[in-house]
Amino acid sequence: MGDYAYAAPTSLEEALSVLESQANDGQRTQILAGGTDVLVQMRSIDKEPRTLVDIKQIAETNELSIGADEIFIGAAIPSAALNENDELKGLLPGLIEAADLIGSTQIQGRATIGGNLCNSSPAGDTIPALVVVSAVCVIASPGGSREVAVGDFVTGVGQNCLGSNEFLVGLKIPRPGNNSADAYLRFIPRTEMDIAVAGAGVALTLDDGGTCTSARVAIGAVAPTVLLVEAASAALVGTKVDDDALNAAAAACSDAASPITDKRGTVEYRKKVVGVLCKRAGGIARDRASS
Amino acid sequence: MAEAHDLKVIGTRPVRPDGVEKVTGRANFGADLYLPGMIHGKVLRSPYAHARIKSVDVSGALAMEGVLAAVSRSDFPEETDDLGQNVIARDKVLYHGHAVAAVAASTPLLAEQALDAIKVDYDVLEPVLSIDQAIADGATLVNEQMHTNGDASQPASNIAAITKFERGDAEKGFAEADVVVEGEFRVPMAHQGYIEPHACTATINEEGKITVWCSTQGHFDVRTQTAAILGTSISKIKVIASEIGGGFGGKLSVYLEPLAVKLSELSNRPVRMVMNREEVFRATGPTSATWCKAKVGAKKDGTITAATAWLSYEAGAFPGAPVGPGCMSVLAPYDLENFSIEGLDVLVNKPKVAAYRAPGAPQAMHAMECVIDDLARELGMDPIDLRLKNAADEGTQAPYGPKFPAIGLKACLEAAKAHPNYTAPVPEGCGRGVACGFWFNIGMQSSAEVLIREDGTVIINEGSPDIGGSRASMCLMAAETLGIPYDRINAHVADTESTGYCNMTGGSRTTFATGMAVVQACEDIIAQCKERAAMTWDIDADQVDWDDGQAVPKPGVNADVDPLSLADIAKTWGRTGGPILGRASVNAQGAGAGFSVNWTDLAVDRETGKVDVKAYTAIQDAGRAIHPAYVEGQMQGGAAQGLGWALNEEYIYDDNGVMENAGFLDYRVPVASDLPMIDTQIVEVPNPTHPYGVRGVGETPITAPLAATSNAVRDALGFRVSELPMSPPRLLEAIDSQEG
Amino acid sequence: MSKLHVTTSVNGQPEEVLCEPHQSLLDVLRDELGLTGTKEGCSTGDCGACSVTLDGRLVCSCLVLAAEAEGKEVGTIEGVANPDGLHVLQQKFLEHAALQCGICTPGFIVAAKVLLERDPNPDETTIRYWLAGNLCRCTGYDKIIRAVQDAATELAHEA
Amino acid sequence: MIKVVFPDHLMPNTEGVRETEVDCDSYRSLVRELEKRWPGIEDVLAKTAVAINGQIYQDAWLETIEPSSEVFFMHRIEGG
Repeated sequence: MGDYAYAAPTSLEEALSVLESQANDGQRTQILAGGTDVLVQMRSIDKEPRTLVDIKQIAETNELSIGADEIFIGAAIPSAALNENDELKGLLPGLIEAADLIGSTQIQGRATIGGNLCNSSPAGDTIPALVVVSAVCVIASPGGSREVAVGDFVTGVGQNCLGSNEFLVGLKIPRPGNNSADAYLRFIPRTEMDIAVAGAGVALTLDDGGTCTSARVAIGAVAPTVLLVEAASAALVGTKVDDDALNAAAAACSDAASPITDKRGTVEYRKKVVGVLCKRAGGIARDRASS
Repeated sequence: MAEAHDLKVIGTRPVRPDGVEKVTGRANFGADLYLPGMIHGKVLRSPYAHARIKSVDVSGALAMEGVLAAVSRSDFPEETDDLGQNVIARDKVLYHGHAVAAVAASTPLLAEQALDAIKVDYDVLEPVLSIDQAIADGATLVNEQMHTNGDASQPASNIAAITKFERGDAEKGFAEADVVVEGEFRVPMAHQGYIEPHACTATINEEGKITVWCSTQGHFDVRTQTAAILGTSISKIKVIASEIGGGFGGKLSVYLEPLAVKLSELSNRPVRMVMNREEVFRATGPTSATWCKAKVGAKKDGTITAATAWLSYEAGAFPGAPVGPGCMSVLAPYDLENFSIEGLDVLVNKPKVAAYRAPGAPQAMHAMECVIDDLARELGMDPIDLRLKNAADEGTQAPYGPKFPAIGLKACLEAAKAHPNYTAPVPEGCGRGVACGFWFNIGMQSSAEVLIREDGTVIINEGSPDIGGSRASMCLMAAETLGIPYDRINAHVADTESTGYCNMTGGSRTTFATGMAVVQACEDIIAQCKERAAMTWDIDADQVDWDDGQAVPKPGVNADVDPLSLADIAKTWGRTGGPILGRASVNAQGAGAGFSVNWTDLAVDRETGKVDVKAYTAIQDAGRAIHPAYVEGQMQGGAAQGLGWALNEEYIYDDNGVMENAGFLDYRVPVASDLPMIDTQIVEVPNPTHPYGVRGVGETPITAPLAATSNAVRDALGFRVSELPMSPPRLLEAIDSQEG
Repeated sequence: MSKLHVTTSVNGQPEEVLCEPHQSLLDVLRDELGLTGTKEGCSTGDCGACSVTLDGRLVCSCLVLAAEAEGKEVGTIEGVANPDGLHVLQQKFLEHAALQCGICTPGFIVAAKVLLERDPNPDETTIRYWLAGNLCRCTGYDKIIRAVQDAATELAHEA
Repeated sequence: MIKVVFPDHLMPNTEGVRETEVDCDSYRSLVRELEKRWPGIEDVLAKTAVAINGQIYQDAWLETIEPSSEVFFMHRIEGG
């Protein structure tokens, strides 16, 4: 059994070199951002000692920029800080709502979108929200950096495409236009403090007449990874996103879902509720895009 | 008994004496004691729900640097009772999480790592995980020596006991009924969910003198239990009750203390043991999962002619489910001639159940109050009117035997009928559900010493751990009795060597019984003060009155003297005989039964099955509220726990008997945003046996909410869901099957 | 295992501690600094009993490594009252009987204080959601919410 | 004579008798009389509660019993 160790590199290069040298020493590493998943898992599921590499001291992981074409959200920014940024909230209300759903006020003070993504849980709330806004992961690699679409980042339950010598620096998101909006809803048995039983994100663009010209619908907690539901998107495009269209999208989500029965919900429950969430989130996104 | 209008202090809402300590973080709870040289203990727990232990070898742990002691069953006396076998497994592990061994090491992490070095050889057995499994023919036996009601002439069984209560002729009563309704209900295993995990620190000195500091509802019981499990004398053990971070019945039994003492003995160090939340769920005592059947028959005018109940309760791994009180409470609110009740205490491979707030009553009353609600619907009667028609009152023979003295059920029902929250229409889209609650309340043994300082201020020493503001109640009753201001009195929960014997804080007995001891000890002080004044004034003690905190000559006594206050008497006590201290001890009898009426308005999202509780009102007879704010707090807290149990809380087990939701993330107690304000109304029908009319108030509040919530969901949906919790998946499935 | 030297500030006082890399801020506050007012209820961030502020932000100290407190300002329940007496929230918790057993109380007060600093006039729903990460099993929350509302009113009058 | 009622769980100790009448004037004399009828029952009764004319006692050792009294033995209530 090795030892626990802690490192807080202050640059991308230093962080990469810590990962590299630990790997060379045969030491296991673990990237630490908000720690709200990592520390819990380290104490219960996988207690094996490791070196914790805290990426919060790195400038790039703390960067938040809202450009004319692109938004960048550093991987170490806590959800609470994102929620306090009114401009960001106005541009990506669904994503920020999804981030805001992760745990309590206390958890919000630590948890990051990047961490939620890297934890790669099927139930991660921000993942469907990121997928629908076509977010791209910016990954620090020994060779420099590489980019991967969020939809391709998560490869399985708790698994993603990061190498042991890589880490997530942040997320790039195309800046939504005026007639575009997103929304995310999840279902939990309480009002707070739960893991999603099902989740649905919807991003829409409407033309001036209110007809949907493009749509992305993604669902979470109903399959090993988040699903982008093309059939649901297709059901919305070309419509006014009325009840019929939303019901069709909902049905497509329910059909696409392939959940499991566990302590948080049954297969039948999740399939039905993910449709309900799609319908409700779609309505919210429509109202936002048309206002 | 003092009349309400004569009371000066009782019924006011002062700040509790221990308040500042608790809002500033100064108060010391179970895990807050640090002793020089202290090391840390951890428990190895069974990975199986049912297995025979072939061997336990702790030598690997002991070989690790920094590990100072390790214990297993061989370190404890072989002859032990169920509690001892629960603290450390003997021949078999009986539930997942059952303690098998423990170690103490220099750091908590090292202790945890050392657990991996303990070798246990198990012979895994099939677990028994439900009442249905346990009572089926040919069921695996949790305890091969267990015979129902101890009748060894019958084959061994998982049914530890069958209890029956009956009166009149239920069959005849049903035959006379115009309407008969019945139902079958299931309530899941639930945990008290106190926020402070079990924690203790134990130390033993060179002459074998043991000191235990722990979070407990009864430190005298910790002394008794620890001595028994260790096979030592109680005279060797001193127990200091820390502040306690919630208990609700779950901190009446020891889990860690005997292990910590043994580890301290072997390591010659103070040993601290603190459970983590997962251990609290897996290995302390939750309350029983139940399967209950209830049936009532009534005339068209609402007169109930008969009722029956069949109540089966999971006991966990050892006998002792609270099915007896379940049987005794199930029909307590009603005046009935014909009924029969049968209760089963059933062993399963789950943790040994512990008391949980009105133990046994919520599950049984849920079944019966749901059926009563259905009866009201069948009869087209208001549910409160139906209950009023049949309500028990003073002189009614309770189903469990005796006749009720003065009780407040009718007063609560009438208060409910007149309450603006009840007369207001049910909000659009909501359902409303009503239920009655009941708990016996108990007395038992308490002691109190009242010490006077030389400035006339007062210290109360008593032995009831203060779990919810009882120090304030003691000071209020003492202030009222002595006639001095509340802020001149402080109350102190003394350790087992600093006050007289005291039973636990539980059974809603503290304000009643310990309060009675405090009042009597104050009366002892008054008697002594009258004597001292008489000495000072050269008159007889029986010529002195105690009036408004001062000794005064009785009316008509010819003495030209100034009144003497407690402070005056204290100032000169050296010349009248020395310091003044009062004491009293009681085995208090006649705790008054507590009744309540609750209702809630809630909405159900028919697309997701989620319940939104919009309003909740609790009315309860407190006898007399000593500190009304803490009485209301009990009513509100019990309502919240009941709502949680009704809607989301449950132990979820896999097929191997492993709890899948052993944490606050998935064992879903209500959070602040789940609840509305909880309106309360205290009814006061004084209990004649207490000097100030107190009944217990702590437990009754959880007995009505399960049924009130079920009945509201029934009202909202138009059909009944008879299994708790009414979690979203369960409700949606029920909605879909009704609509489908 | 090599210990880490952490320099931090707790309730405005500079502190230096040696800690293990895996140790939480909660462990270090309680075990190394003797600040046991911060309570441990779950160690998984689900109960809020260990709430503290880290550079002014509300966090669960069980989910912060002690090492992460390097150079930061930590605020605990012990720093809420000032030499003049109790904070208004503490006073209101007492007046409203907003505690029964008291184990969750430090966490609630730390959390509510941050809320009122950010939003001096929160409505009931805002208070309930802000405090949803603080479990209380005794009170049913009613009196806690009322205490926070009353504290907000009083602070508004003082301001 | 006073009426004494036993709960079902005590009936194995009373040869199946649920109700009986006893001539006594105190709880102590009642228990002595019952012990004479059913040796060994005193130990069992020590673990039960009893209601005398509606008043529940966990421990009634010092109580007097009026001739018109009804006595019910019952489960001892503990509570949480």
